[in-house]
Amino acid sequence: MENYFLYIAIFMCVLVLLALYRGAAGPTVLDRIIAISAIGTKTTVILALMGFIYRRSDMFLDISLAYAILNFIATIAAAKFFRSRKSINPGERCSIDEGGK
Amino acid sequence: MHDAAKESKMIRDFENIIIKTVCRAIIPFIQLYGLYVIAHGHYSPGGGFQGGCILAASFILMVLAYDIKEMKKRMSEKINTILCSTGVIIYTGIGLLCVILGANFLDYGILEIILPADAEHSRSLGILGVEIGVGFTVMAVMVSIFLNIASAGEHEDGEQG
Amino acid sequence: MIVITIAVALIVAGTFFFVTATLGLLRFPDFYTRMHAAGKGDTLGALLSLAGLALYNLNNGFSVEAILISMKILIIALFIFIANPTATHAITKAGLVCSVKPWEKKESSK
Amino acid sequence: MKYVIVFLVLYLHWILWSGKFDVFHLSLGVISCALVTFMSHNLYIQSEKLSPRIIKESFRFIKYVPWLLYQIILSNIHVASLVLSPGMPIDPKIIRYKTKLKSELSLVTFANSITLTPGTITADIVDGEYYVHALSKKVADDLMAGEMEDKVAQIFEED
Repeated sequence: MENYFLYIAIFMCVLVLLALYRGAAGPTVLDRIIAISAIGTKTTVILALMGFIYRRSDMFLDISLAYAILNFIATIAAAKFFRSRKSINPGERCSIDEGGK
Repeated sequence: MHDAAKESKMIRDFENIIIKTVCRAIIPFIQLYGLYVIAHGHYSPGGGFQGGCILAASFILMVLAYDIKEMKKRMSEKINTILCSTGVIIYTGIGLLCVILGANFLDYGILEIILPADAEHSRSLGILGVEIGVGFTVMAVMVSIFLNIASAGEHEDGEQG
Repeated sequence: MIVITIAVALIVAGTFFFVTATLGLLRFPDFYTRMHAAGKGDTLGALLSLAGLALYNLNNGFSVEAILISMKILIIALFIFIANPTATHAITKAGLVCSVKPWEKKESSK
Repeated sequence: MKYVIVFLVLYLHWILWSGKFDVFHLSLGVISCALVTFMSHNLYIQSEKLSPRIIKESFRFIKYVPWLLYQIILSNIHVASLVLSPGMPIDPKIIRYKTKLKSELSLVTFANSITLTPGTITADIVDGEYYVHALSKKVADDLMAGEMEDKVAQIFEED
Protein backbone atom coordinates (compact mmCIF):
# COMPACT_ATOMS: atom_id res chain seq x y z
CA MET A 1 0.00 0.00 0.00
CA GLU A 2 2.86 2.42 0.74
CA ASN A 3 4.16 1.81 -2.77
CA TYR A 4 0.79 2.81 -4.13
CA PHE A 5 0.90 6.07 -2.17
CA LEU A 6 4.39 6.63 -3.47
CA TYR A 7 3.20 6.36 -7.08
CA ILE A 8 0.37 8.80 -6.41
CA ALA A 9 2.80 11.24 -4.79
CA ILE A 10 5.21 11.00 -7.74
CA PHE A 11 2.33 11.54 -10.15
CA MET A 12 1.33 14.65 -8.24
CA CYS A 13 4.90 15.90 -8.39
CA VAL A 14 4.60 15.67 -12.18
CA LEU A 15 1.41 17.74 -11.95
CA VAL A 16 3.33 20.28 -9.86
CA LEU A 17 5.90 20.50 -12.64
CA LEU A 18 3.15 21.11 -15.19
CA ALA A 19 1.68 23.86 -13.02
CA LEU A 20 5.17 25.29 -12.63
CA TYR A 21 5.23 25.80 -16.39
CA ARG A 22 2.33 28.20 -16.00
CA GLY A 23 4.17 29.81 -13.12
CA ALA A 24 7.25 30.39 -15.22
CA ALA A 25 5.58 31.30 -18.51
CA GLY A 26 2.37 32.99 -17.38
CA PRO A 27 1.84 36.18 -19.34
CA THR A 28 0.75 38.26 -16.38
CA VAL A 29 1.92 38.20 -12.81
CA LEU A 30 -1.53 37.15 -11.61
CA ASP A 31 -1.19 33.91 -13.59
CA ARG A 32 1.96 33.19 -11.66
CA ILE A 33 0.20 33.80 -8.38
CA ILE A 34 -2.55 31.32 -9.29
CA ALA A 35 0.02 28.75 -10.33
CA ILE A 36 1.89 29.08 -7.05
CA SER A 37 -1.35 28.85 -5.09
CA ALA A 38 -2.32 25.69 -6.97
CA ILE A 39 1.12 24.21 -6.35
CA GLY A 40 0.70 24.96 -2.65
CA THR A 41 -2.57 23.03 -2.48
CA LYS A 42 -0.97 20.06 -4.20
CA THR A 43 2.00 20.23 -1.84
CA THR A 44 -0.32 20.06 1.14
CA VAL A 45 -1.72 16.78 -0.15
CA ILE A 46 1.74 15.47 -1.07
CA LEU A 47 2.95 16.14 2.47
CA ALA A 48 -0.02 14.24 3.91
CA LEU A 49 0.78 11.34 1.55
CA MET A 50 4.41 11.40 2.65
CA GLY A 51 3.25 10.99 6.21
CA PHE A 52 1.65 7.70 5.21
CA ILE A 53 4.63 6.61 3.13
CA TYR A 54 7.06 7.06 6.03
CA ARG A 55 4.49 5.96 8.65
CA ARG A 56 4.95 9.20 10.58
CA SER A 57 1.56 10.81 9.93
CA ASP A 58 1.52 12.85 13.14
CA MET A 59 4.71 14.64 12.18
CA PHE A 60 3.98 15.30 8.52
CA LEU A 61 0.42 16.47 9.15
CA ASP A 62 1.75 19.31 11.30
CA ILE A 63 4.01 20.42 8.46
CA SER A 64 1.11 20.04 6.03
CA LEU A 65 -1.20 22.34 7.98
CA ALA A 66 1.57 24.91 8.44
CA TYR A 67 2.15 24.85 4.69
CA ALA A 68 -1.55 25.32 3.99
CA ILE A 69 -1.72 28.31 6.36
CA LEU A 70 1.35 29.99 4.90
CA ASN A 71 0.12 29.36 1.35
CA PHE A 72 -3.18 31.07 2.16
CA ILE A 73 -1.47 34.06 3.75
CA ALA A 74 0.96 34.42 0.85
CA THR A 75 -1.88 34.44 -1.68
CA ILE A 76 -3.87 37.00 0.28
CA ALA A 77 -0.79 39.18 0.67
CA ALA A 78 0.01 39.10 -3.05
CA ALA A 79 -3.61 39.86 -3.93
CA LYS A 80 -3.73 42.77 -1.53
CA PHE A 81 -0.48 44.14 -2.91
CA PHE A 82 -1.80 44.25 -6.46
CA ARG A 83 -5.17 45.50 -5.34
CA SER A 84 -3.71 48.53 -3.62
CA ARG A 85 -1.25 49.12 -6.45
CA LYS A 86 -4.02 49.03 -9.09
CA SER A 87 -1.75 47.95 -11.89
CA ILE A 88 -0.02 44.74 -12.75
CA ASN A 89 2.58 46.28 -15.03
CA PRO A 90 5.92 47.02 -13.43
CA GLY A 91 6.86 50.65 -13.33
CA GLU A 92 3.37 51.91 -13.98
CA ARG A 93 2.16 52.77 -10.56
CA CYS A 94 -0.95 54.78 -9.73
CA SER A 95 -0.52 56.08 -6.23
CA ILE A 96 -3.59 56.43 -4.06
CA ASP A 97 -3.47 60.23 -4.06
CA GLU A 98 -3.87 60.66 -7.79
CA GLY A 99 -5.56 57.36 -8.56
CA GLY A 100 -8.81 56.08 -7.17
CA LYS A 101 -10.54 56.05 -10.50
CA MET B 1 -18.46 66.80 -2.67
CA HIS B 2 -16.64 65.22 -5.51
CA ASP B 3 -13.69 64.48 -3.28
CA ALA B 4 -15.88 62.91 -0.65
CA ALA B 5 -17.46 60.61 -3.20
CA LYS B 6 -14.06 59.65 -4.52
CA GLU B 7 -12.85 58.96 -1.03
CA SER B 8 -15.78 56.74 -0.13
CA LYS B 9 -15.28 54.76 -3.34
CA MET B 10 -11.65 54.32 -2.44
CA ILE B 11 -12.42 53.10 1.03
CA ARG B 12 -14.84 50.59 -0.39
CA ASP B 13 -12.20 49.35 -2.76
CA PHE B 14 -10.12 48.17 0.11
CA GLU B 15 -12.90 46.92 2.29
CA ASN B 16 -13.49 43.33 1.57
CA ILE B 17 -16.18 41.66 3.55
CA ILE B 18 -15.33 38.12 2.47
CA ILE B 19 -11.67 38.23 3.37
CA LYS B 20 -12.44 40.03 6.61
CA THR B 21 -15.00 37.53 7.79
CA VAL B 22 -12.98 34.48 6.86
CA CYS B 23 -9.82 35.84 8.44
CA ARG B 24 -11.75 36.75 11.57
CA ALA B 25 -12.86 33.16 11.91
CA ILE B 26 -9.50 31.51 11.33
CA ILE B 27 -7.02 33.84 13.03
CA PRO B 28 -7.63 32.43 16.57
CA PHE B 29 -6.99 28.93 15.28
CA ILE B 30 -3.77 29.99 13.59
CA GLN B 31 -2.61 31.56 16.84
CA LEU B 32 -3.51 28.42 18.75
CA TYR B 33 -1.62 26.35 16.20
CA GLY B 34 1.45 28.54 16.60
CA LEU B 35 1.35 28.07 20.37
CA TYR B 36 0.93 24.32 19.83
CA VAL B 37 4.01 24.22 17.63
CA ILE B 38 5.99 26.07 20.29
CA ALA B 39 4.75 23.87 23.12
CA HIS B 40 5.33 20.54 21.38
CA GLY B 41 8.68 21.47 19.89
CA HIS B 42 10.46 18.67 21.71
CA TYR B 43 8.15 15.91 20.39
CA SER B 44 7.11 16.88 16.90
CA PRO B 45 8.69 19.05 14.21
CA GLY B 46 8.87 22.72 14.91
CA GLY B 47 9.86 24.59 17.98
CA GLY B 48 10.42 28.15 18.97
CA PHE B 49 11.35 29.61 15.63
CA GLN B 50 8.64 27.94 13.57
CA GLY B 51 5.92 28.58 16.12
CA GLY B 52 6.98 32.19 16.41
CA CYS B 53 6.75 32.54 12.66
CA ILE B 54 3.23 31.11 12.60
CA LEU B 55 2.18 33.46 15.41
CA ALA B 56 3.66 36.39 13.51
CA ALA B 57 1.87 35.20 10.38
CA SER B 58 -1.44 35.41 12.20
CA PHE B 59 -0.77 39.04 13.09
CA ILE B 60 0.33 39.74 9.52
CA LEU B 61 -2.92 38.20 8.29
CA MET B 62 -4.76 40.54 10.63
CA VAL B 63 -2.98 43.51 9.07
CA LEU B 64 -3.81 42.22 5.59
CA ALA B 65 -7.49 41.69 6.34
CA TYR B 66 -8.04 44.85 8.36
CA ASP B 67 -5.28 47.43 8.69
CA ILE B 68 -2.39 48.26 10.96
CA LYS B 69 -4.50 50.28 13.38
CA GLU B 70 -6.73 47.32 14.11
CA MET B 71 -3.70 45.18 14.84
CA LYS B 72 -2.10 47.75 17.07
CA LYS B 73 -5.20 47.74 19.25
CA ARG B 74 -4.33 44.17 20.09
CA MET B 75 -0.59 44.49 20.14
CA SER B 76 0.90 47.94 20.48
CA GLU B 77 4.49 48.75 19.70
CA LYS B 78 5.26 48.90 23.40
CA ILE B 79 4.00 45.40 24.12
CA ASN B 80 5.84 44.20 21.05
CA THR B 81 9.14 45.58 22.31
CA ILE B 82 8.53 44.21 25.78
CA LEU B 83 7.82 40.73 24.38
CA CYS B 84 10.92 40.91 22.23
CA SER B 85 13.21 41.62 25.15
CA THR B 86 11.37 39.26 27.50
CA GLY B 87 12.07 36.41 25.11
CA VAL B 88 15.79 37.16 25.08
CA ILE B 89 15.79 37.44 28.89
CA ILE B 90 14.10 34.05 29.24
CA TYR B 91 16.60 32.47 26.89
CA THR B 92 19.73 33.89 28.48
CA GLY B 93 18.24 33.55 31.94
CA ILE B 94 17.86 29.81 31.59
CA GLY B 95 21.30 29.57 30.01
CA LEU B 96 22.96 31.56 32.79
CA LEU B 97 21.05 29.65 35.45
CA CYS B 98 22.77 26.53 34.20
CA VAL B 99 26.14 28.29 34.41
CA ILE B 100 25.42 29.47 37.95
CA LEU B 101 24.50 25.95 38.99
CA GLY B 102 27.86 24.75 37.75
CA ALA B 103 27.34 23.35 34.25
CA ASN B 104 27.85 24.68 30.73
CA PHE B 105 25.68 27.34 29.11
CA LEU B 106 22.25 25.81 28.31
CA ASP B 107 23.19 22.47 29.83
CA TYR B 108 19.69 21.76 31.13
CA GLY B 109 20.44 18.54 32.96
CA ILE B 110 21.78 20.50 35.91
CA LEU B 111 18.38 22.10 36.46
CA GLU B 112 17.27 19.02 38.39
CA ILE B 113 18.75 20.64 41.49
CA ILE B 114 16.06 23.31 41.60
CA LEU B 115 13.21 21.61 39.73
CA PRO B 116 11.12 18.86 41.31
CA ALA B 117 11.96 16.40 38.55
CA ASP B 118 14.74 14.07 37.45
CA ALA B 119 17.43 14.97 34.90
CA GLU B 120 15.42 13.75 31.90
CA HIS B 121 12.34 15.80 32.73
CA SER B 122 14.23 18.89 33.74
CA ARG B 123 16.05 18.74 30.42
CA SER B 124 12.77 18.72 28.53
CA LEU B 125 11.40 21.52 30.73
CA GLY B 126 14.52 23.58 30.07
CA ILE B 127 14.14 23.09 26.33
CA LEU B 128 10.50 24.14 26.59
CA GLY B 129 11.45 27.31 28.45
CA VAL B 130 14.10 28.22 25.91
CA GLU B 131 11.67 27.59 23.08
CA ILE B 132 9.05 29.84 24.63
CA GLY B 133 11.64 32.59 24.83
CA VAL B 134 12.76 32.08 21.25
CA GLY B 135 9.16 32.00 20.06
CA PHE B 136 8.26 35.31 21.69
CA THR B 137 11.37 37.00 20.33
CA VAL B 138 10.88 35.67 16.80
CA MET B 139 7.24 36.72 16.79
CA ALA B 140 7.96 40.23 18.03
CA VAL B 141 10.86 40.76 15.63
CA MET B 142 8.91 39.41 12.63
CA VAL B 143 5.94 41.65 13.40
CA SER B 144 8.07 44.74 13.83
CA ILE B 145 10.00 44.03 10.62
CA PHE B 146 6.71 43.62 8.78
CA LEU B 147 5.28 46.81 10.25
CA ASN B 148 8.38 48.78 9.36
CA ILE B 149 8.42 47.56 5.77
CA ALA B 150 4.66 47.88 5.26
CA SER B 151 4.46 51.43 6.53
CA ALA B 152 7.78 52.65 5.11
CA GLY B 153 9.19 53.12 8.58
CA GLU B 154 6.30 55.09 9.97
CA HIS B 155 4.11 52.48 11.65
CA GLU B 156 1.10 54.48 10.63
CA ASP B 157 -1.30 52.93 8.15
CA GLY B 158 -0.47 50.00 5.95
CA GLU B 159 -2.60 51.23 3.07
CA GLN B 160 -0.05 53.83 2.13
CA GLY B 161 2.39 51.38 0.72
CA MET C 1 -11.08 -4.52 2.71
CA ILE C 2 -14.09 -2.54 1.53
CA VAL C 3 -12.80 0.46 3.47
CA ILE C 4 -9.53 0.33 1.54
CA THR C 5 -11.43 0.11 -1.75
CA ILE C 6 -13.48 3.20 -0.95
CA ALA C 7 -10.37 5.06 0.23
CA VAL C 8 -8.48 4.22 -2.95
CA ALA C 9 -11.46 5.23 -5.06
CA LEU C 10 -11.59 8.59 -3.27
CA ILE C 11 -7.87 9.20 -3.72
CA VAL C 12 -8.02 8.29 -7.41
CA ALA C 13 -11.00 10.60 -7.92
CA GLY C 14 -9.08 13.38 -6.16
CA THR C 15 -6.10 12.80 -8.44
CA PHE C 16 -8.40 12.96 -11.46
CA PHE C 17 -9.64 16.39 -10.39
CA PHE C 18 -6.06 17.50 -9.80
CA VAL C 19 -5.28 16.45 -13.38
CA THR C 20 -8.20 18.39 -14.84
CA ALA C 21 -7.27 21.41 -12.71
CA THR C 22 -3.72 21.38 -13.99
CA LEU C 23 -4.79 20.85 -17.60
CA GLY C 24 -7.22 23.72 -17.26
CA LEU C 25 -4.48 25.87 -15.81
CA LEU C 26 -2.41 25.13 -18.90
CA ARG C 27 -5.11 25.29 -21.57
CA PHE C 28 -7.48 28.10 -20.70
CA PRO C 29 -7.02 31.38 -22.54
CA ASP C 30 -6.91 34.03 -19.85
CA PHE C 31 -6.37 34.64 -16.20
CA TYR C 32 -10.00 34.53 -15.05
CA THR C 33 -10.74 31.24 -16.76
CA ARG C 34 -7.54 29.71 -15.43
CA MET C 35 -8.72 30.73 -12.01
CA HIS C 36 -11.84 28.61 -12.54
CA ALA C 37 -9.75 25.54 -13.23
CA ALA C 38 -7.08 26.04 -10.62
CA GLY C 39 -9.11 27.37 -7.73
CA LYS C 40 -11.89 24.85 -7.69
CA GLY C 41 -10.48 21.69 -9.20
CA ASP C 42 -7.70 21.82 -6.66
CA THR C 43 -10.09 22.34 -3.77
CA LEU C 44 -12.21 19.35 -4.66
CA GLY C 45 -9.14 17.23 -5.44
CA ALA C 46 -7.58 18.02 -2.09
CA LEU C 47 -10.85 17.37 -0.27
CA LEU C 48 -11.34 13.95 -1.88
CA SER C 49 -7.71 12.89 -1.47
CA LEU C 50 -7.60 13.91 2.17
CA ALA C 51 -10.92 12.22 2.88
CA GLY C 52 -9.56 9.06 1.30
CA LEU C 53 -6.43 9.24 3.44
CA ALA C 54 -8.49 9.76 6.59
CA LEU C 55 -10.57 6.72 5.72
CA TYR C 56 -7.50 4.61 4.94
CA ASN C 57 -6.00 5.56 8.28
CA LEU C 58 -8.98 4.03 10.08
CA ASN C 59 -8.74 0.57 8.51
CA ASN C 60 -6.40 -0.79 11.21
CA GLY C 61 -8.98 -0.42 13.94
CA PHE C 62 -10.36 2.45 15.95
CA SER C 63 -7.64 3.32 18.42
CA VAL C 64 -7.60 6.80 19.92
CA GLU C 65 -4.49 7.77 18.00
CA ALA C 66 -5.92 6.68 14.65
CA ILE C 67 -9.09 8.67 15.24
CA LEU C 68 -7.08 11.74 16.25
CA ILE C 69 -4.96 11.52 13.10
CA SER C 70 -8.07 11.15 10.93
CA MET C 71 -9.58 14.18 12.62
CA LYS C 72 -6.39 16.13 11.94
CA ILE C 73 -6.61 15.24 8.26
CA LEU C 74 -10.23 16.36 8.20
CA ILE C 75 -9.27 19.65 9.86
CA ILE C 76 -6.70 20.24 7.11
CA ALA C 77 -9.41 19.48 4.54
CA LEU C 78 -11.78 21.91 6.28
CA PHE C 79 -9.10 24.59 6.30
CA ILE C 80 -8.55 24.16 2.56
CA PHE C 81 -12.31 24.19 2.03
CA ILE C 82 -12.60 27.56 3.75
CA ALA C 83 -9.34 29.18 2.69
CA ASN C 84 -9.09 28.28 -0.98
CA PRO C 85 -12.24 30.04 -2.27
CA THR C 86 -11.27 33.10 -0.26
CA ALA C 87 -7.84 33.19 -1.87
CA THR C 88 -9.43 32.68 -5.29
CA HIS C 89 -11.81 35.55 -4.68
CA ALA C 90 -8.97 37.78 -3.50
CA ILE C 91 -6.95 37.24 -6.66
CA THR C 92 -9.99 37.70 -8.90
CA LYS C 93 -10.78 40.99 -7.24
CA ALA C 94 -7.16 42.04 -7.62
CA GLY C 95 -7.50 41.30 -11.34
CA LEU C 96 -10.67 43.40 -11.59
CA VAL C 97 -9.14 46.32 -9.73
CA CYS C 98 -6.07 46.16 -11.94
CA SER C 99 -8.56 46.26 -14.87
CA VAL C 100 -7.38 43.11 -16.57
CA LYS C 101 -9.75 42.58 -19.51
CA PRO C 102 -11.66 39.29 -19.42
CA TRP C 103 -11.28 37.10 -22.48
CA GLU C 104 -14.48 36.81 -24.50
CA LYS C 105 -15.55 34.45 -27.18
CA LYS C 106 -16.27 37.02 -29.88
CA GLU C 107 -12.78 38.41 -29.86
CA SER C 108 -11.28 35.08 -30.68
CA SER C 109 -13.64 34.39 -33.58
CA LYS C 110 -12.86 37.51 -35.56
CA MET D 1 -20.21 33.50 28.38
CA LYS D 2 -18.57 34.49 25.12
CA TYR D 3 -15.17 33.77 26.63
CA VAL D 4 -16.27 30.34 27.78
CA ILE D 5 -17.52 29.29 24.36
CA VAL D 6 -14.41 30.51 22.58
CA PHE D 7 -12.24 28.83 25.18
CA LEU D 8 -14.05 25.51 24.86
CA VAL D 9 -13.87 25.50 21.06
CA LEU D 10 -10.18 26.31 21.16
CA TYR D 11 -9.49 23.71 23.83
CA LEU D 12 -11.17 21.03 21.76
CA HIS D 13 -8.79 21.87 18.96
CA TRP D 14 -5.83 21.82 21.32
CA ILE D 15 -6.68 18.30 22.46
CA LEU D 16 -7.13 17.22 18.87
CA TRP D 17 -3.75 18.51 17.81
CA SER D 18 -1.84 17.62 20.93
CA GLY D 19 -2.98 14.01 21.29
CA LYS D 20 -1.25 13.76 24.68
CA PHE D 21 -3.37 13.37 27.75
CA ASP D 22 -0.94 13.90 30.64
CA VAL D 23 -1.39 16.74 33.09
CA PHE D 24 1.57 18.74 31.83
CA HIS D 25 0.36 19.04 28.26
CA LEU D 26 -3.25 19.61 29.24
CA SER D 27 -2.24 22.50 31.48
CA LEU D 28 -0.08 23.95 28.71
CA GLY D 29 -3.22 23.79 26.60
CA VAL D 30 -5.20 25.71 29.22
CA ILE D 31 -2.55 28.45 29.28
CA SER D 32 -2.37 28.69 25.47
CA CYS D 33 -6.12 28.74 25.01
CA ALA D 34 -6.51 31.37 27.70
CA LEU D 35 -3.89 33.49 25.95
CA VAL D 36 -5.58 33.19 22.56
CA THR D 37 -9.01 33.81 24.07
CA PHE D 38 -7.69 36.91 25.77
CA MET D 39 -6.04 38.16 22.57
CA SER D 40 -8.74 37.56 19.99
CA HIS D 41 -12.08 36.53 21.45
CA ASN D 42 -13.83 39.42 19.76
CA LEU D 43 -12.53 38.24 16.42
CA TYR D 44 -14.17 34.89 16.59
CA ILE D 45 -17.56 35.95 17.92
CA GLN D 46 -18.22 39.56 17.15
CA SER D 47 -21.84 40.06 18.16
CA GLU D 48 -22.32 41.45 21.63
CA LYS D 49 -24.87 39.01 22.97
CA LEU D 50 -25.42 35.41 22.10
CA SER D 51 -28.79 34.10 21.18
CA PRO D 52 -29.84 30.46 20.98
CA ARG D 53 -30.36 31.01 17.26
CA ILE D 54 -26.71 30.18 16.75
CA ILE D 55 -27.25 26.52 17.62
CA LYS D 56 -30.14 26.19 15.17
CA GLU D 57 -28.15 27.98 12.51
CA SER D 58 -25.14 25.75 12.90
CA PHE D 59 -27.30 22.62 12.66
CA ARG D 60 -28.87 23.89 9.47
CA PHE D 61 -25.43 24.81 8.19
CA ILE D 62 -24.21 21.26 8.76
CA LYS D 63 -27.21 20.02 6.80
CA TYR D 64 -26.34 22.44 4.01
CA VAL D 65 -22.76 21.22 3.56
CA PRO D 66 -23.52 17.80 1.99
CA TRP D 67 -25.82 19.43 -0.57
CA LEU D 68 -23.05 21.92 -1.34
CA LEU D 69 -20.54 19.10 -1.75
CA TYR D 70 -22.89 17.32 -4.11
CA GLN D 71 -23.28 20.49 -6.18
CA ILE D 72 -19.52 21.03 -6.19
CA ILE D 73 -18.91 17.52 -7.50
CA LEU D 74 -21.59 17.86 -10.19
CA SER D 75 -20.32 21.14 -11.52
CA ASN D 76 -16.70 20.06 -11.19
CA ILE D 77 -17.48 17.23 -13.56
CA HIS D 78 -19.03 19.79 -15.90
CA VAL D 79 -15.87 21.91 -15.81
CA ALA D 80 -13.71 18.82 -16.24
CA SER D 81 -15.63 17.97 -19.40
CA LEU D 82 -15.09 21.54 -20.61
CA VAL D 83 -11.37 21.23 -19.95
CA LEU D 84 -11.01 17.88 -21.64
CA SER D 85 -13.09 18.61 -24.74
CA PRO D 86 -10.85 19.62 -27.64
CA GLY D 87 -12.69 22.72 -28.80
CA MET D 88 -13.08 24.14 -25.29
CA PRO D 89 -16.62 25.50 -25.69
CA ILE D 90 -16.39 28.19 -23.05
CA ASP D 91 -18.10 31.55 -23.11
CA PRO D 92 -16.92 33.55 -20.12
CA LYS D 93 -18.67 36.72 -19.07
CA ILE D 94 -19.31 38.78 -15.98
CA ILE D 95 -22.88 38.73 -14.77
CA ARG D 96 -24.59 40.74 -12.08
CA TYR D 97 -26.68 39.05 -9.49
CA LYS D 98 -28.92 40.99 -7.16
CA THR D 99 -29.18 39.30 -3.81
CA LYS D 100 -31.73 39.48 -1.06
CA LEU D 101 -29.37 38.42 1.71
CA LYS D 102 -28.62 40.94 4.41
CA SER D 103 -26.36 39.78 7.19
CA GLU D 104 -22.60 39.62 6.82
CA LEU D 105 -22.29 35.93 7.55
CA SER D 106 -24.91 34.88 5.03
CA LEU D 107 -23.37 37.12 2.38
CA VAL D 108 -20.00 35.50 2.95
CA THR D 109 -21.43 31.99 3.01
CA PHE D 110 -23.20 32.60 -0.27
CA ALA D 111 -20.13 34.22 -1.85
CA ASN D 112 -17.89 31.33 -0.88
CA SER D 113 -20.49 28.84 -2.08
CA ILE D 114 -20.56 30.59 -5.44
CA THR D 115 -16.79 30.54 -5.62
CA LEU D 116 -16.61 26.89 -4.64
CA THR D 117 -19.09 25.83 -7.28
CA PRO D 118 -16.89 25.57 -10.35
CA GLY D 119 -17.74 27.78 -13.26
CA THR D 120 -18.55 30.80 -11.13
CA ILE D 121 -16.34 33.10 -9.10
CA THR D 122 -17.53 35.95 -6.93
CA ALA D 123 -15.46 38.86 -8.13
CA ASP D 124 -16.95 41.60 -6.00
CA ILE D 125 -19.82 42.50 -3.71
CA VAL D 126 -21.04 46.07 -4.12
CA ASP D 127 -24.18 47.22 -2.33
CA GLY D 128 -25.85 43.83 -2.27
CA GLU D 129 -24.96 43.06 -5.84
CA TYR D 130 -22.68 40.20 -6.70
CA TYR D 131 -20.38 40.50 -9.69
CA VAL D 132 -19.93 36.92 -10.78
CA HIS D 133 -17.52 35.72 -13.43
CA ALA D 134 -19.20 32.74 -15.09
CA LEU D 135 -17.42 30.27 -17.29
CA SER D 136 -20.27 29.13 -19.51
CA LYS D 137 -23.95 29.79 -20.06
CA LYS D 138 -25.02 26.65 -18.25
CA VAL D 139 -23.46 27.57 -14.92
CA ALA D 140 -24.71 31.14 -15.18
CA ASP D 141 -28.25 29.86 -15.67
CA ASP D 142 -27.81 27.49 -12.73
CA LEU D 143 -26.86 30.40 -10.54
CA MET D 144 -29.68 32.61 -11.81
CA ALA D 145 -32.20 29.94 -10.89
CA GLY D 146 -31.48 30.95 -7.32
CA GLU D 147 -31.70 27.60 -5.61
CA MET D 148 -28.47 28.09 -3.71
CA GLU D 149 -29.50 31.51 -2.49
CA ASP D 150 -32.75 30.11 -1.15
CA LYS D 151 -30.87 27.45 0.74
CA VAL D 152 -28.48 29.98 2.27
CA ALA D 153 -31.37 32.26 3.19
CA GLN D 154 -33.04 29.31 4.84
CA ILE D 155 -29.99 28.66 7.02
CA PHE D 156 -29.92 32.14 8.44
CA GLU D 157 -33.70 32.56 8.46
CA GLU D 158 -33.86 35.45 6.06
CA ASP D 159 -36.60 35.98 3.56
